[in-house]
Amino acid sequence: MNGDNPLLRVRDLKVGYEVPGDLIVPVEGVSFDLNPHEVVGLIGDAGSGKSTTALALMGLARPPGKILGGSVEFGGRDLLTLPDAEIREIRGRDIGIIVQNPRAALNPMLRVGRQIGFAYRAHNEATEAAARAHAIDMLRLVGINDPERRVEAYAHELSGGMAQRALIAMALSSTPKLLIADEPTSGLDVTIQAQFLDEMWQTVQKTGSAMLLVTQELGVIANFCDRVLVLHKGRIVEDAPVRQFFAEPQHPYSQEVLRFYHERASGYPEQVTGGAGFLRTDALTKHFPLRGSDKVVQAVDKVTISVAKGEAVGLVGESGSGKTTVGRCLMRLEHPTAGAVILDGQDITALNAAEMRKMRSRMQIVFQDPFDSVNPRWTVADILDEPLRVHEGGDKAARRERAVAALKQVDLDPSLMIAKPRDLGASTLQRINIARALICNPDFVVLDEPTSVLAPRARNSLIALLARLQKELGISYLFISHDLTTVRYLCQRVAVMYLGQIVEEGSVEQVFTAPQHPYSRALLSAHLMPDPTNRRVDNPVPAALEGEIPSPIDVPKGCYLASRCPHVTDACRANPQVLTDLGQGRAVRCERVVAGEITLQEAAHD
Amino acid sequence: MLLRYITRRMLIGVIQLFCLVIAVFFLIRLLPADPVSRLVGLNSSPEGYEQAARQLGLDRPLFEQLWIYLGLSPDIAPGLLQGSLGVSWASGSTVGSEIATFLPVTLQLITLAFILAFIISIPVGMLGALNPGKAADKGVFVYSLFAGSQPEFWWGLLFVYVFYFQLGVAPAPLGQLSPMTFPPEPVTGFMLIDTLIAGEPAKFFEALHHLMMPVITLAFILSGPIIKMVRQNMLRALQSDFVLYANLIGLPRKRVARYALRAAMGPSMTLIGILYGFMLSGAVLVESVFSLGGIGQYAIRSVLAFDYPAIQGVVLVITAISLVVYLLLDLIHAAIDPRIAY
Amino acid sequence: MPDQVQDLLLDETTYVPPVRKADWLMRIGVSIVTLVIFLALFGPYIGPYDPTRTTIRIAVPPPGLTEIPGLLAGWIGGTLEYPPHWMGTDANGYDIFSRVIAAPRTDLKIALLANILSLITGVFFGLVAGYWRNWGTELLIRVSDVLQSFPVFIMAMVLVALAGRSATNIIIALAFVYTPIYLRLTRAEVLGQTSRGFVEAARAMGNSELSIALRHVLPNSLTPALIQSSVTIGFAILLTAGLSFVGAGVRPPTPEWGLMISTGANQIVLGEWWPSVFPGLAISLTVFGFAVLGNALERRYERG
Amino acid sequence: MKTMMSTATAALCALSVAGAATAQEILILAEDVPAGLNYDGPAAAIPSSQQGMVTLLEPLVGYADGETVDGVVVPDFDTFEGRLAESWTYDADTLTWTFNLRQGVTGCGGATFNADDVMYTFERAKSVSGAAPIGWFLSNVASIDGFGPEVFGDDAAAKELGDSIVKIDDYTVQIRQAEPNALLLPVLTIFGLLIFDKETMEANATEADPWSHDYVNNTNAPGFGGYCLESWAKNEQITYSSFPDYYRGAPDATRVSVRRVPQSSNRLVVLRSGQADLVTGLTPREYNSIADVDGLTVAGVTGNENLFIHMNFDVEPFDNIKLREAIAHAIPYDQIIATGYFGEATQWNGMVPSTYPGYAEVAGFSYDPEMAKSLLAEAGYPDGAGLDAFGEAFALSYVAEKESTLGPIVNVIQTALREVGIPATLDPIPQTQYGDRQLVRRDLPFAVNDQEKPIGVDAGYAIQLFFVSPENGGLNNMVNYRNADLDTMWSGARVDPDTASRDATLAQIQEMLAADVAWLPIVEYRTQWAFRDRVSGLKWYPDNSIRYTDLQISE
Repeated sequence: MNGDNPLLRVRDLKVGYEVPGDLIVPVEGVSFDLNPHEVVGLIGDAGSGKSTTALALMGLARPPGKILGGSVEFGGRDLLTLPDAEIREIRGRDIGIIVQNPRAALNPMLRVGRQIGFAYRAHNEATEAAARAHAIDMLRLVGINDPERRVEAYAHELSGGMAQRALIAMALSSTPKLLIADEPTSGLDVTIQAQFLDEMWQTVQKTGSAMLLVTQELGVIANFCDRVLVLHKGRIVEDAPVRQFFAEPQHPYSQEVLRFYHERASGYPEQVTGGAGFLRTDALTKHFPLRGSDKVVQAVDKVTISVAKGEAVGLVGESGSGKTTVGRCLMRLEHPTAGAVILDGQDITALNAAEMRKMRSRMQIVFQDPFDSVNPRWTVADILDEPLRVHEGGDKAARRERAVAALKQVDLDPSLMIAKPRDLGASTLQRINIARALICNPDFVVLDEPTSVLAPRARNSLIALLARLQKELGISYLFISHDLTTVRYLCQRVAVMYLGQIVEEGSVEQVFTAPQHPYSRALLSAHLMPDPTNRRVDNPVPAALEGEIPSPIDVPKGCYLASRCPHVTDACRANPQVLTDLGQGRAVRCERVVAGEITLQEAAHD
Repeated sequence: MLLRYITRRMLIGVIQLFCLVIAVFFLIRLLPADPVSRLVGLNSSPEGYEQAARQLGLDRPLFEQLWIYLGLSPDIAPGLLQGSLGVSWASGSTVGSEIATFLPVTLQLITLAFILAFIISIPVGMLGALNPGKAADKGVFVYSLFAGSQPEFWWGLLFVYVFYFQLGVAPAPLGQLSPMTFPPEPVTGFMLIDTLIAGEPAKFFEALHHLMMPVITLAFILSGPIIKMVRQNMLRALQSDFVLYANLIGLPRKRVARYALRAAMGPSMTLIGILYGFMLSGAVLVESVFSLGGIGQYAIRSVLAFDYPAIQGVVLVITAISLVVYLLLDLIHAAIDPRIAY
Repeated sequence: MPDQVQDLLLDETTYVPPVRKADWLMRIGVSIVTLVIFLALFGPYIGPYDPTRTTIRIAVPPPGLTEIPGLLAGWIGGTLEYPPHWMGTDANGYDIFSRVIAAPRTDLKIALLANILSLITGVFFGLVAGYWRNWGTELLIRVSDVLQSFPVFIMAMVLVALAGRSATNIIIALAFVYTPIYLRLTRAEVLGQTSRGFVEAARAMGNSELSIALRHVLPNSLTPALIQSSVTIGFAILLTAGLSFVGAGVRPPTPEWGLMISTGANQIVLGEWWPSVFPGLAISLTVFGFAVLGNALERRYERG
Repeated sequence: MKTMMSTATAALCALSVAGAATAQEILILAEDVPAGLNYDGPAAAIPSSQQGMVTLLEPLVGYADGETVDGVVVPDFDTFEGRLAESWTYDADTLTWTFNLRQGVTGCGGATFNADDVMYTFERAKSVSGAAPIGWFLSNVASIDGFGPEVFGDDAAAKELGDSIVKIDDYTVQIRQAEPNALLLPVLTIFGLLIFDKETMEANATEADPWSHDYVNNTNAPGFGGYCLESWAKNEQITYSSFPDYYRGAPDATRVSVRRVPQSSNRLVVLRSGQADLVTGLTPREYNSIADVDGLTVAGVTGNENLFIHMNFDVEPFDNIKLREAIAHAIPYDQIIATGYFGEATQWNGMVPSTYPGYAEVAGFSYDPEMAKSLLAEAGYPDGAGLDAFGEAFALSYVAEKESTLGPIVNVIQTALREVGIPATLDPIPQTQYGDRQLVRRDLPFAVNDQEKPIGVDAGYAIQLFFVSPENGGLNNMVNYRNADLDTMWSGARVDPDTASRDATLAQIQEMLAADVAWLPIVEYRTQWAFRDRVSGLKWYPDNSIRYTDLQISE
């Protein structure tokens, strides 16, 4: 695929940093070419050196790193040997970059418009007013509504998606020949991510720039890129056109990454029968009072869900949908404002503190951040011993044996018993968290986004472990996630939450194949399926939502989705929607769907 | 919004001051002596003692004394509500007027010391931040640790010995002016300003000369924490994502430098406020070495004389000034950094 | 800004973290602190004179550099009428050297005990106020705020004047001054810890609140306070000396550096430098030693 | 050292700008300037305030000059001479004194002195409206009729002057005593009964403050003295200009500035630099250091200043006479005189100042550690065994502000006491607290005191002040010494009109006190001043304040 006259030619790029007595080289010889107008994906695990490489292309390294060698040829000149003033001219003018965590990359003390203006004027002769006008144009170009107002905003006043757009406006303000996008959507919600990538892709097409898209999401690669570079252990191990890559990955690492994607085709988990309502909530509501105001944050609004014995129920939604709060209320880590949580016929919201403590041996939770969930000063043995000590007491040696068994159960070696958390990786720690949650043989476990901080590979194996454990132990899961792929793999049933309410509920198959509620549809269509044969950029995008999720403080009167829904009517805006049972375990909160007014489109996927 | 914030802060400050007044009021009344004996002096008969106690209001019940002090019994004597800090028992003058003569000396001293410390610290701190790990940075770092942990009164004495006694380039540590010089009519209380108002430049320079050593002493001590802070904040700013991004987007050096500097300024404000507040009373040792009649000296004198109204007044005024300084610096911080919401 | 500075400013590709710098510095800190601790244990016994008994020789200057070898020889040979005053004597006739090395017993004792006292109370209240948040602990914070907004020096003076000049009272006064610092530090740390996953996990596991506070939150919230204490010990020595300087410190003739400086301070304008300079040098080095040590610990902690 | 000094001095001179001292102007450095000028006000007990009062106000009578000792004129305490009163007569039958006032005396305020001013002064004293009614107190000490404790009651009439002091005509005033008392003339010399200028005082009175206390506390003390107040900044400086019409002749120094320089060493520095003309309150060591400096004079006189150890009879084990004697023999008097006073003191063999009328020499103690040890054993504490039980009792208190003077002395005492086995420690406490514990609580167990100078120049007054039990008229019995015999003898002596028999009784009392070690007298030290050679004419007064009118300035 390498053209004869590449835009960028990278050879043997090496970046490293010193630690006491050692030199660590995360990027140890990266070579590739980039052609004009091409969109190339750079994929790799966390820590594989993707971001470091991206920065090094601009001649920079994040302290304490240093560029140790190699060349980055751009327009016939080696950027790494250019004097500072000249490379500074190239940065921003010829090569634009956007980075992850956009809000931190914006100067917190300057209005966005001024920053874009500075970036523009650094490379173009322009008056301040002209720069401002240009900033407004750029913001409009990247899809920001009301750019005249947004130029006056500060970084902290912008949402993540907005800030990323501002960054793109800055990066593209001088129409560079190359745009480097370093995980631009990490931390963004699914719908926003899709929207943003669409817009970025379109903008790049309009400006005629080439793009290097750094990511660890296969879905992003499949949908937006022409070519893939796989970075593994500091080197490019595979360089292939997208379709070829997905069809026939060459390198073992690529094959492993894609394995899960290939296995996935094997259909949906079997539905469980019996034991219905083993755990259920009854109109669970949680409001948080707002400091210095009599308003409340309506985090959870009359949520009724039910998990059968041995069943895994997925709870999906974007950040701010209240799904985590539901999980915390189930565990009584938050006390619900109203409603009941009934486990095996017993309302746990009515238990006193001592009874509740006893009850906790029957229900457990696994949190999102594995590092944060363990006491950093304790050994794995201490960590695993704690629930046993609290609930069962007894002989120390016996408890230790159980801890060792629990480790084995999550496929970890007993030698880890003496390790401390800081010596362990995220996926190992998450397994220890799972082992800890299961050690007292609970009936029910809340899994609160347990895979979200893991790299795709680790994510896959953890999901497999969870599925296996459920099968072996017959426990019930409430699996909270924004990642539809994992839900589809692990869960029998799924509930979709939006702004504290459940908007749709049904079996995974029902919801994934034929989503009813406009929000579910948008969510599913925004999900970037790792399928290069059906690229998002090649098809018209269906059922897109506009704007962003409203504040849970001043919720709309009628349908909560009204401000974003493409099917909205005046009635929607006026009438609160109710969750209506459609039979076969399905329910949806949309009167237009119930009335059959919204024609069922072909499901976006599968 | 701003106004509401200021009002709210002032209100909290007033409440804090009120608590402070109450706390100090009762605390000092636990003191193991009262100044009555000092008043009666040679006439130590019980009658004399009672008379003096009555004069000071000490014969009244404690809560009545508090009431009067707060200004809730203005028919007996004006109190805080009437803007009066009471009358010093040691001198018979109003505490307000006494503080008005002592306070400017300290304010002048520490403000000049802060300015000097800044003039030294910003370039030195930046020198460290810009050469992390290099010899210059090490030097800066050790200096900041050293200067920040020194007994200032001892350095003052040392300077007196070296610059006055040995070299003769500094004046004797005898206060704001040489004893032969008649001070100008106090208008603002700030010697440097008053000499100018009086149109006496010779005295102005004399006052400046007399301030030289105490200011250098304090600035030396202050430069420790300030350099440390400048260096740290600058380092942090230089390592921040947005400075990196500013480089990535190809902004000119000058612009990036300005980004970093501004980012380093904001968080410095809090420390400056705390240091300034501390120095209001902490300068007392240097005042003492250089015979400057500042508020700290007044405080010591009042504590040693068990002069209750004066102690209360000093604590109240110093704390009030600290609170105002904190507020001002918070406002500056908010002006620099839009993330700080009121 | 000069261009050169800008160049340095943007030399972003080269960076060495400030982390490992100056380990020699830490060694200096450790040596100073060790020496001070040694003197605190043995200082009062190893000087040539009893540090609390006057001699009849008033304000004798220290020997000049050239006289030292002769004196040393005479001293060892036992030909001297009396042991040499290596740092001279003060206006009261005390041997300054014996007092300078005896003083750490007083200074370090006060600083250490004040620090331990405030550390314990500060950490305790910080834990309570950070972990159990209600109007009661809110009030605790406010009280501590009011305490902290007190002018430190005046506060310590009032307290010492109130209770009399004694080491115990100075310890209590210093503890009063430092407790709010520890309270704030610990509370901030506790606040950070209580929202962490492992605390939630411990709760989900069925631990009681007390057990969570003591087993999980407290051990993870101690470090900043412990690091602070090295710095605080240094500053406590400074404050003790400062109090002595204004006449609110320990009683004479207790050997204490601040008191010694203060005894000599008056005469410095007349050129009598030695009674003040030697004890001041001792404070200067000691506090610097503690500051260095504290800083090294802090950097070690930040490194993890 | 001297050369260094002069470099510094030269620098200081070079830097000083507007030099104030022209021909007849002088600059004095003192520990403080007056904090108030009101002798019934809160600052009255402070010596630096008294200095201001005696500068601005004149007494009715004063002492005649006596002999000149070491260049300083000391008063003849047996001879009074008129000041504002020109002459007086005493009628022993009616206990009435008739004062003929001086005519043609004017004050800075322009008023002419007459009987109304005297009446006003006594009215004001009896009103006891100030914080510290010293005027009343002195009148009471002198037994002026009507000046009893009843004035502090609620009866407003008791606070009015009544008929004990009457104006006969514009230049004659009569004062009646309630009983024979030799102290009337002595108290009239004291700063607490100086005469105010009624006219100016009343012009500055307010309804809330009819006796002008605020005015005198903070603004001026109008009287008929040799100097007028020119400017006054408390804590900083006070300047007086001479009053050319002063009835005793225009003072030689036309302008006197007193500047506050709290540290004695700093005062010394400025004096040595030649910028100041006169300084007070140096330490003995500092005086000694300039004794031989050309151009400077150190003058001193054994006046009424002394140093003693106070042991509280109410505190164990000081109630034990053997212990007190042991302590008395453990004190190295000569070493104190040498290292504490550089020879400018003598051992005090008495219980009242040796210069005062009625003083009787008593046998002094000798420094004898062996005897001290054996006395200690006799007291029941061989080698000090058992004394530790008394804890803080052996904390030797002294006024912290006097550290630079007393430091060398108390440290010698502390070392010497421990030498014989007495576990002495030191406890410097602030002046105010010291005063409170000495005067009001009377609970100081063990103290060194160098500031008791009976202002009434009379042995009887000194004994009343310090040794008579409070029930019987004692005023400042800080050691709680109680001796019924002494009280009886003193009551007799107080109203004894016959000087010889009175002196005999007083001498007997002094013997008793010495035998009981009521105080442990250590030394009498010289009151000293240091000044440039251009200043002369200094006289000593029992209040230890300088009268600027005495000073002669030469070029």
